[in-house]
Amino acid sequence: MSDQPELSVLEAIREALFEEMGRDERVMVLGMDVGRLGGVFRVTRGLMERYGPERVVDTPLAEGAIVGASLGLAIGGMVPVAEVQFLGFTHQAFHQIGPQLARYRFRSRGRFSAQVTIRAPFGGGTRTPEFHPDAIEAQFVQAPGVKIVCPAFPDDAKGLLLEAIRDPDPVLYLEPQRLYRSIRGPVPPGDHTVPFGSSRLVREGKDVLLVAWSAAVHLCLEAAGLLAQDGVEASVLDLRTLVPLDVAGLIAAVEQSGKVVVVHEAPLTGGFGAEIVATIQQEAFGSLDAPIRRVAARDTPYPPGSMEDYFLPSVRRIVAAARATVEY
Amino acid sequence: MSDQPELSVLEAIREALFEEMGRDERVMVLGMDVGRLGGVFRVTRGLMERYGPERVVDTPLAEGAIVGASLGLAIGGMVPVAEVQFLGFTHQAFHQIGPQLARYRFRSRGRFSAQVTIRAPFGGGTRTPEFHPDAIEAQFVQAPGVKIVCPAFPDDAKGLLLEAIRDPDPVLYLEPQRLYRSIRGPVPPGDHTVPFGSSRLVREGKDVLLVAWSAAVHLCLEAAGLLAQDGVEASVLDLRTLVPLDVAGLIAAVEQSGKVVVVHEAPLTGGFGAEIVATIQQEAFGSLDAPIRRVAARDTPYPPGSMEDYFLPSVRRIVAAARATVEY
Amino acid sequence: MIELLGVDGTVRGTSPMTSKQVVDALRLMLLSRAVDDRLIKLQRMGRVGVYGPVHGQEAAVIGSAMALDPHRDWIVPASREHPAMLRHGLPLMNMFATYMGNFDAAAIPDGVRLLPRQQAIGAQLPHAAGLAWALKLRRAGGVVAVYFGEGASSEGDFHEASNLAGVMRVPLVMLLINNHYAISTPVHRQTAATELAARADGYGFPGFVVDGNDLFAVYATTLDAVNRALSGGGPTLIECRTYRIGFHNTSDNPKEYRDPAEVDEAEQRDPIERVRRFATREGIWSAAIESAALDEIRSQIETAQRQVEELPRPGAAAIFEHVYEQLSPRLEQQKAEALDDARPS
Amino acid sequence: MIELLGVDGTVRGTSPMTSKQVVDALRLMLLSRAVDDRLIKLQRMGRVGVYGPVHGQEAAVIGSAMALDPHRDWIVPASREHPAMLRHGLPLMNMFATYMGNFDAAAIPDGVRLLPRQQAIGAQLPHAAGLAWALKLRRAGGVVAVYFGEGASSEGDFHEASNLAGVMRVPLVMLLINNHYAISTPVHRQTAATELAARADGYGFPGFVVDGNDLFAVYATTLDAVNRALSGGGPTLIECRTYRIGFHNTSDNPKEYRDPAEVDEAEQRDPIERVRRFATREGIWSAAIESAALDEIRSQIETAQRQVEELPRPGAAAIFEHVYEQLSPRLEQQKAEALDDARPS
Ligand SMILES: Cc1ncc(C[n+]2csc(CCOP(=O)(O)OP(=O)(O)O)c2C)c(N)n1
Ligand SMILES: Cc1ncc(C[n+]2csc(CCOP(=O)(O)OP(=O)(O)O)c2C)c(N)n1
Ligand SMILES: [Mg+2]
Ligand SMILES: [Mg+2]
Repeated sequence: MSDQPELSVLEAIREALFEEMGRDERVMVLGMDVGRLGGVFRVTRGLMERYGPERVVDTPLAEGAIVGASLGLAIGGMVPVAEVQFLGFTHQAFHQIGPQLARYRFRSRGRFSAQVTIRAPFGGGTRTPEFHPDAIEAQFVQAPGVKIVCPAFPDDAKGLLLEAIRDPDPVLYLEPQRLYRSIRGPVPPGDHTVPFGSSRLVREGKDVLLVAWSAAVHLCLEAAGLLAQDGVEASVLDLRTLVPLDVAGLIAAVEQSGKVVVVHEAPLTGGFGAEIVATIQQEAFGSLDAPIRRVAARDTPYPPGSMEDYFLPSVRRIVAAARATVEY
Repeated sequence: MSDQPELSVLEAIREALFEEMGRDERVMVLGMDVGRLGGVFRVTRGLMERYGPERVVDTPLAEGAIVGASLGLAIGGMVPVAEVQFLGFTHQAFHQIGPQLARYRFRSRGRFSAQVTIRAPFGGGTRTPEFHPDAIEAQFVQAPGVKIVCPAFPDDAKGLLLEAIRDPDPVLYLEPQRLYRSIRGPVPPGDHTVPFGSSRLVREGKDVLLVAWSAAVHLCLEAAGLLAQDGVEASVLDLRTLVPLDVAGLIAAVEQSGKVVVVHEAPLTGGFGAEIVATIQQEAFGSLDAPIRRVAARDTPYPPGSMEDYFLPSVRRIVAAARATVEY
Repeated sequence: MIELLGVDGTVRGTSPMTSKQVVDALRLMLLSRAVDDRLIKLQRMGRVGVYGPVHGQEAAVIGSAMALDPHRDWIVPASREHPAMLRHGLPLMNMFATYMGNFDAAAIPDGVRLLPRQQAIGAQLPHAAGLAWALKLRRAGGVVAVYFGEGASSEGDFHEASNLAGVMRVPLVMLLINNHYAISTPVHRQTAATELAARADGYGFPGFVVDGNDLFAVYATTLDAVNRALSGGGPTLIECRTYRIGFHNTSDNPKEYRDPAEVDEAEQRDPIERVRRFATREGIWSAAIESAALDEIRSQIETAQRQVEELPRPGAAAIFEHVYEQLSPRLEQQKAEALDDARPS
Repeated sequence: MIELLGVDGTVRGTSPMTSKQVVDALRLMLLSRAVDDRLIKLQRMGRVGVYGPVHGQEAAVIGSAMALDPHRDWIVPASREHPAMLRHGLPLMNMFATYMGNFDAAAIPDGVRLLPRQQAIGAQLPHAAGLAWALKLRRAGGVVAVYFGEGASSEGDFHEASNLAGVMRVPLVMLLINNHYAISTPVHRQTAATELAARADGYGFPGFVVDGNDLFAVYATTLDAVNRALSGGGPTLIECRTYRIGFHNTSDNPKEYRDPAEVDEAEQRDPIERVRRFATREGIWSAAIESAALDEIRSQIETAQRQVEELPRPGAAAIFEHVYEQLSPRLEQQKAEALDDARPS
């Protein structure tokens, strides 16, 4: 462990791209500003110099075409890793994701598959303008055929991205922009994959379970630290992938305490937290000792960056919800 | 009651359009084929003859422009009622709905509002091709600012549409295509509105509550009929609007029996049923005597019409889920 | 507007097609019309869901397809181009299976360079641009021919795909089948442009308008575009001006929105009749040849239809196949429930 | 390309603007540049989130805005057109509030015919088409001027809006500000078209390319378009060829992707300098006038900035305002929680 290099989330993603483009010459990267500039966050910096402008491509400003062409590229034998500049702009490509990319294997009865990864940064906490922080992952859950992946740590960022690129089905790979450079951690060098549908218990505690994904995992860890000071021991479960969902891992974690708080950055109503609650109460009804609380963003449009703290879930709200749940 | 004319759902919608265009000259209807043809389902038949081609407009084939222009029309003082030919094709306009229409009041701090109604037929049961039956209502729930309305009966079809057109905020008005002509019922003539956020208990029974919206309400009623033959008394709650959600009405109905089945035509995972479950278990945890079961479509793409019965929720599955819940 | 074959069957200059090609095209046109008739009949009998006929557009669809090499080029169809798909290698049985609701039997067979029909208007255009891009990147040779209607040309997908194809200079032939209607909407309500082909200019590649009822003009213009694409010249937009003589599909009744005189006039420019006249004059076609061809077509159709009818219908399990390469545990569970459910009680 | 005012400040023919207009334009251009400087400075101090300067594009933005009547016409901006918004009636304080994160104070005041800035590239184009359509339907008079970049011209929204505007023949002036870059992407990677204005042809209305660094050419071409629209002639597309001299925004560093020589060259064609030369030669401008103007601008900016700084910052309740006209019970509950939450513990 200790001899693994420490990387940021951003570096881990970049390393995965560098390695996989080296390993598989069908892999290509496309998107706005990903080439010469290396992307607005510089995630793809250096890729174009290394692999050339045929495989690292600056596209016109058209999200629908980026996704739609990626499907065609995959049918033609390439393995596209498309970047959408911010998840909020997948709205512009929505009709090419759920109804096209996700259904092409089904529609063609397996003749064609869409081995396409869409990378997109998302999430709040960086005071970025409208659309840029939108956490709209739940809107893709109703598009069967696509997988939804959301790492929260550097090692998972690498392992899940390599898994995504190799997955024969389309994957939405969501990058926690507030964590890009703010956390570092050991990342296994070389080939390292993390299977989809396996959650990760990142902290163990007997009193209450906090369930989250992406950047919210770190809010939960912080909350768990505060709760521990008061003698409340919280587990934190990082789902890592929403589709497929690790139902078995989730239920096993729930059964430890029978008390659950779900945390996400998207607005409360209709967020993926609702699915987590519905799944738990169906599969572990007998183990539940308190209602499952959800700590989420408010049911409003995303406000200007300077006001996002009023909107987003906070450590304080998580702590309060966990206490109320434990004391129920 | 008995002197109210019996109309089909389709006729009730048409009546509302005729009346409101007569009442308010700012109201206009736009969409593909809505004018000369009267729409692919003939919902708008006769409107163009009556109100002229300036107020009833056949547009080019571009859903994004239909919705985006409707926002501009509203800002300019018109009250557009836009038809999207099938809800599945709102995918093409997705970036103009959640991020634009829904947020314009917020973004402009109330200077501009988007008094726009988007009508779209949806739902299965008519053996229609891909996209045409897609029940993607849940994808709009994470777009705060828009309201989601889904009538299941002729009187509500009229009353909710009039309410939608007059609502100063954008409304997605979802029409149950399989009910268009298959059910009839009394419809109050003249001005008749149904407030949003008020659910309707369409059948009362003490043993179990079936919660649904749109066409699935009728599946529940059929199931309740069958259950009654076996001595199981089911209530059926028609939510009528998903956003705003009638939480108080929902909880009151849940508390009658403490046993709940939620039914919807959209795929299970991440459907609006999850939100219903999450809300109930939060607000009525103590009253629940059994896990809430969800009966929904499968987590697959919509299959060809000839195979939709394998995909959709069926009366049989609802009956089975209700029995299992009662016997829990 | 490029025109070569007159309504009277005379050709301007020499025929761009060999005699064999002309005869092949004519047979395919007749097959197309016979398929229209059969599928409309089956729909009326409740054995087909919805069907949209090719009637009137045969020259545009077949003339362009014949300029392609099925072993080298790809076709990305919209939904009214099954004669092109058949010519490119789709078995007639698979085509019948498409409309008769047997989706497994409808699949594009391995090796056939065709994408499935597209029900979302215009959505196939970015796919085609991407596929052509892949051919270029892999130096695979070949071009992609993508079909779409004048209605589709109003969608954002058309624009984004065209512009991307121009920038990447991909081997793409864009076949805009302007049949003057999108359901009930006439082309003059679809756009104020006098020529849709003029849009190519705004994407940096050539555009042409051809008489889409003229087999030779369509064929020759497409062949030029294919050759340009093969030699690295990038995309071409070809607007084929034709007319949808039939209804939009079997749920439609065009009398509700268009003047029958317009249809009568279009019938005068029937794309099959002109080829028949040309071929007859050339001595490569006759009433006797046609009658034999029609017999053969009828039997082909009978066989295809029977084959589909004899197939087992896919069951509940089929909807869980090809969702992902592998089912998740949740989908496995749903599949088990569905199989249980589908069992007679 | 339409050109009237040379780099040396000489005009081809007579000036299309009155002396007063020229002086007003020059003041606005100087204000724009001073605002750029101030907001960049405030961003560096952490008091502004992100700012995208107008630097280099002043003639395109201001020349077009000056052809509009604020009491009659509407402006639908993208995000780099605040000088046009100011000229159209947006108070400078509201503009500062936009960037300093006070969204309530940033709102477009009642009566000012402006839509808010748009962060989703291209999304404002269908809104503009719809608004122009409403003006036509209500016989309100006036036109809508919509701004967008050459990057935005690749989005589906551009296409769908243009085509709809053409069909409905709405009073719309489409101002395509081709500043040669979309973040790092140069226009030759954005499109293979040699002229973006050529796209107008494909929508059935006229398109023009103008030297976007030429105040007079932009003004005169826009005025023609406004008059055409007012007299029922429908939309016009105007491609203003200019150059983004500054960075894309304060998070960007153009040295990473473009040759400084290119920028030096663009500086030679500075849009302000030519107007200054012209006005000086005409005797309506001098160093003394400029220095007084700059003093006045500085004090305007000081005032606006101070006004914003003195405003109370919106609190938690503000995010629940203007979601809907009326809050649902669920939102009421969330609001109560949020207010509770925002209280110091
Ligand atoms: C995105 C989308 N919007 C609407 C429809 C409904 N629809 C089906 S066919 C059609 C008209 C298509 O016209 P055109 O592109 O000219 O093709 P044609 O039918 O004439 O072959 C429409 C609007 C659809 N299938 N997809
Ligand atoms: C739909 C969408 N995609 C991507 C972005 C990210 N983005 C912000 S500005 C910009 C470039 C815009 O270029 P252009 O339209 O030429 O305007 P300019 O910045 O040059 O004024 C991009 C890609 C966005 N804001 N919206
Ligand atoms: Mg057509
Ligand atoms: Mg630009």
